[in-house]
Amino acid sequence: MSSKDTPTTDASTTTRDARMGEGLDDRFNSKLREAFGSSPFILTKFDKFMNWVRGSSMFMLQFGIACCSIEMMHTYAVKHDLDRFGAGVPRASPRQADVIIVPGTIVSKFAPRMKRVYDQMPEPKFVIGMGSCTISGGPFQEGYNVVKGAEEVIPVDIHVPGTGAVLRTRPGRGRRTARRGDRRGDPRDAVQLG
Amino acid sequence: MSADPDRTAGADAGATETLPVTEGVEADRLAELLGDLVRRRDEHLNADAAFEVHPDDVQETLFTLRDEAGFDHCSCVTAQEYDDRFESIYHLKKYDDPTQEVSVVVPTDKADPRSESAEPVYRTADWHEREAYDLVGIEYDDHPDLRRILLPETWQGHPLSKDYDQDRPQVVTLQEHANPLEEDHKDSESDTMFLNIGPHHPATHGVLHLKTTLDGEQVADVDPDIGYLHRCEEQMCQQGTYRHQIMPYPDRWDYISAGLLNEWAYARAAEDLADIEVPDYAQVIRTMSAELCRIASHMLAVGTFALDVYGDFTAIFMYAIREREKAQKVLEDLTGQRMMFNYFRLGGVVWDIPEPRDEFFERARDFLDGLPQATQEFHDLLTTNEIFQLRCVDTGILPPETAKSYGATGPVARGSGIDVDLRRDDPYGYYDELDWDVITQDGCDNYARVLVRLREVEESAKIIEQCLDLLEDWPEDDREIQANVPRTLKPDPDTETYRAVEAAKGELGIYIRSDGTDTPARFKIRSPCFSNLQTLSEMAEGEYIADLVAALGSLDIVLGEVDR
Amino acid sequence: MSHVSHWLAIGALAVIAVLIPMGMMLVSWLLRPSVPERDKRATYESGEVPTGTTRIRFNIQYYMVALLFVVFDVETVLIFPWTVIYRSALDAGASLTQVLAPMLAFIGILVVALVWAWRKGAVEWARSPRAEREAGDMAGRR
Amino acid sequence: MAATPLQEDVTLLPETIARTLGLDAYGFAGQILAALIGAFIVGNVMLAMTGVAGPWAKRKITAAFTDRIAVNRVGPFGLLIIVADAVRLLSKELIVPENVDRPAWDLAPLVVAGSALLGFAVIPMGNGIHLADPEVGLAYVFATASLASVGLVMAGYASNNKYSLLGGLRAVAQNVAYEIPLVVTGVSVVIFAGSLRMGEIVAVQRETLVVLAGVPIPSWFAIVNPFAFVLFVVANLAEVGRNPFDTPEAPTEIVAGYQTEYSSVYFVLFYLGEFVHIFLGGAIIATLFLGGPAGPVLPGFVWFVIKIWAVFLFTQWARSAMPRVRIDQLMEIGWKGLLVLSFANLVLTAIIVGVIA
Repeated sequence: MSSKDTPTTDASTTTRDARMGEGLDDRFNSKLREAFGSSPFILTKFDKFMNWVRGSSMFMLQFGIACCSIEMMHTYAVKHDLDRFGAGVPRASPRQADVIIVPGTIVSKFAPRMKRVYDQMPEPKFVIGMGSCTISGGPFQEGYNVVKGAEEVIPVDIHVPGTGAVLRTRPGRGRRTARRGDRRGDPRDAVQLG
Repeated sequence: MSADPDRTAGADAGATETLPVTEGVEADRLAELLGDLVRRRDEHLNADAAFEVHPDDVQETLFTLRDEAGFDHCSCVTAQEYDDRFESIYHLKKYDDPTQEVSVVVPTDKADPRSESAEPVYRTADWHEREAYDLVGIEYDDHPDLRRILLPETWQGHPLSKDYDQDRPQVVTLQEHANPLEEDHKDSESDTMFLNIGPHHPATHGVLHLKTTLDGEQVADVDPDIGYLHRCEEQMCQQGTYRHQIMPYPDRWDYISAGLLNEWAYARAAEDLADIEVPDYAQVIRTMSAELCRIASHMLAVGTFALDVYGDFTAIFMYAIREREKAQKVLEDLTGQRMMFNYFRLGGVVWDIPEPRDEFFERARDFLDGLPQATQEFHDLLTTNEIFQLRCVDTGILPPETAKSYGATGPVARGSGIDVDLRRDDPYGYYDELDWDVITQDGCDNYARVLVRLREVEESAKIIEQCLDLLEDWPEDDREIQANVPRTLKPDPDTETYRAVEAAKGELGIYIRSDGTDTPARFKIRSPCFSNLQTLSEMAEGEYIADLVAALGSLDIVLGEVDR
Repeated sequence: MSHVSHWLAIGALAVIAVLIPMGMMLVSWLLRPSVPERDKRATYESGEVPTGTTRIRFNIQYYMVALLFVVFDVETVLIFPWTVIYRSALDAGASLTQVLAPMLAFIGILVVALVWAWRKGAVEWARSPRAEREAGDMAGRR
Repeated sequence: MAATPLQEDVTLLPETIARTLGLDAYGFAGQILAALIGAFIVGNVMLAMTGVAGPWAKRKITAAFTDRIAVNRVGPFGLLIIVADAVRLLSKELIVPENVDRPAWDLAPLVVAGSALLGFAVIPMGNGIHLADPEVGLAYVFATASLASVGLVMAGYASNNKYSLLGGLRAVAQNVAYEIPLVVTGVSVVIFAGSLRMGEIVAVQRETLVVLAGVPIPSWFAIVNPFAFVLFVVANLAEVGRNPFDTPEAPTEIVAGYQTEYSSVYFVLFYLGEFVHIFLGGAIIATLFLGGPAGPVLPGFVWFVIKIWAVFLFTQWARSAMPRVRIDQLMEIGWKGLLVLSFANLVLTAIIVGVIA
């Protein structure tokens, strides 16, 4: 749905604005949705259904950067078993992925590559920034080579704080990202709610 | 690739005749051997000798030391800038006896920092010198390929040099990142195809970039491109105080749960520098927890190697993660953290084994009791699997001489039959009091390396078992976990030390130079993965693409440590 | 049921086999968003910009396999009719050598061909001379 | 055992439909309609099966082998994940990358998904679910099953992606190498059955081989010629590209192989085609070696489904337990191992049948 009537949040950054632009958000739009546009009741139900779909099933991008990727692997594996939430199929190709988890410090050399991979994902796509390095550069923030947060490069929907972030809470949160994120058609809200 | 013996034969194969070693006299003998090459002798902590040589005599000196004195292991090259000069230090060791160290110090002119490359002597110097060029700005004559290694090609300045302005924006546009190989005619009019494997690729274990030239299915040329995770660890450590602020960083070098092993590397170097004696009780705890980390790390290595060879998140990967979880659980009990432990302190550990102690011991023993069955399971599923053997035996050959020339250590060296393990050869902690063995395999192939890791897990279990016995019986009033360390450590100006421990991946060394303040003037990390990764092109060129992936997996690199 | 109706049914399935994917494409066309961005269409190569095209002269090994396949596949097709009538010919009183020998000879020729290809190394994945050379160079540098 | 035609008493699905709906009256048009309805039923049965297998059963099976639970939060036993996965994948944006070879790029998923479905036309699934039974049934099945490799190489070449190119070429090299052993082993069954007609091959297997302790053992060709059965199962694994022969997709080497650049519905079609292909392989194995829909107590169709799911289970088992072979090893196993063995099997079968008969 359009984000016009949503109160703008202070979590927005220039990156996101540049990407999202003003007005109707195309990322969750479709021909069918436009056709329902004249009948709000069906539209709401349809949006609700699509939110459920996007929240219940996700393909993660196989995307390991640093320390947090080890914990990410643990989240996929036996103990936490991310697949319980329908998100346990890591895809190696961005063309088939919905969610990109950014699990580590972004440095100057990697940032453009990450942007490229993110760009190549099909809409609707979501970004989970995992750990403080992706939020702000974390303990390496003062480094000459470190990008101060993934948000400088790509729009992040959810931030999971901590270093070597413990991800026990993440599966559920990730699931909520998609739901909350697109309920209003605006992932900005996800940052606050999630 | 066939294990052609001719391939391994080389000049340095004959470097076996060593001078007779006698403590203390050794340095003098070396000085005698080098004769006029030595401009000045220096006393470095731990190194038997430090010789200052002229920038143009580097190769001659190193050749002499390698061929006539048997220093066949160039473990590290440290570059640093003083107020009046640049300096490269070559830390040489012997594979036979790592306690024998010699440093070759090469001071160069401030205005035109230029010295001779050591690459013809030690292949490993290739990358080390590139790093020195990249971060400090020393140029090496004769170097085959002197370009930036960790930072992007477009980077302005050398960040670890004194006049570097960190606040100057580094504008690296996407355009400038356009493929530098565009003009290269690697693919026109030939049968080869230039393929980027990584930085985002499932097989690269992080953000490694392999510039590969393929001829059909075979790898004609592979050039690892690193630096996608260069987090300025050395700068971070140079900004931190010895006592507290540095310790959290080692956890993030080798982040595959080998945190305590890394912390120990820093602890060992700093304790050496500041002359701190660690109480025995703390040493036992350190030994035990470090070995737990080693198990966790090797489990992941085996799991991800299986992932590379199997191609999917298969049973073996999941079982390996399961064992890791158990080890992590014990470590979490002990340190309060799953990954970034920050448990060691200079002079000991931060706290004692958690109360109730019995519960901790029980948990640890439970883990150890289950381990033989788990390793058996790995052997059943992995090492005795015929397809697995088909894939791994005689692929990714790394002959011992090549491994030595590249400064390979750890399981990679031991898989090539090099009997080296700092825990035994240069004892620290409580290792020399315990009963365990160094595992070596003569296979030199991917299979041997996996086998070494699996066997090392069993040895680690033995060590932990003994440590647990010791800890349980330790008299209650003698449980001293930390030595008395001054609140602010300020080592004497210009003391230098290079100290290494056996981390999960091999020799993890720290070079620290103090300038009399409470932060190090130069903090250099010798990462085992950095050296090990260099061997990849030796192992993979001429092999199939699948073997390239397997060889990379068997090296068990972790990019946090390669790039630092 | 006549011959025609067999193929009619198969043809019907062929129609369905096209219609089902088409239907899915239609549903997808209705459901999917479209956010055209320039970089989205870039060819994926591990986050790098690809060097060179894929339309290159490629290693011959794949074609060798294909050639070999054509030879053997045509031969296997010729085995089909023989297997079908084999038992009925035996039942009809033909002697074992009469029905078996020709096919044994035929398969024998095939096997000889296979052995020849084997000896020639055609069924092995050829090692590329260039890659070998590079490996040799690396070894030589030692 | 005599090779008498047992075929005549079986009515095919279009005929049944025509009779029940009274379409016979409309002549040829009625026939066409009946065939379409029959085809629609068969197509959707297969689609439903892959729908269950792809998003759900595959995960559950793999999870069972790897000590996990897998989907359990969406609906009972996580079954609603099927809906969620399907709708979500279809509602993804379709990206057409730069420089793709357009007609081939669009056609490839269609070919892959369609060709696999086509094979089911001649498979007798029991309870009268059998679309057509032409004289050349077996040859037809092999033909359609190998059509997919055309799709794969199209996808690989048209994507203008190096991983795809490698994947496509690998796929075709592999399919081609294992096609011959597969066919040669398949025809060794024909020596017993004396017909390429699928209905007849199934009918022949209905006879009792021996009676063991009062239990009649049917003359399934898996029991009569276990050697051929093993050969066929292995060659089939390679045909459907599952471990240890999954080199065309090998994620750790070439990302996702030929489907690297495909997103949205095209990816779904590949995914679907792959699973239909596994089921088609299972159906061929069931028909040739496991007596088709034959089995005690339960209806034939249920037995048929059980058998093809058993084959599916086997492929998933292999996937979670076996390493992948290298491309050159794959070729060697195919050309030097399976091909030779399959010829030996054919000759031996012929001799044994000749001597016994």
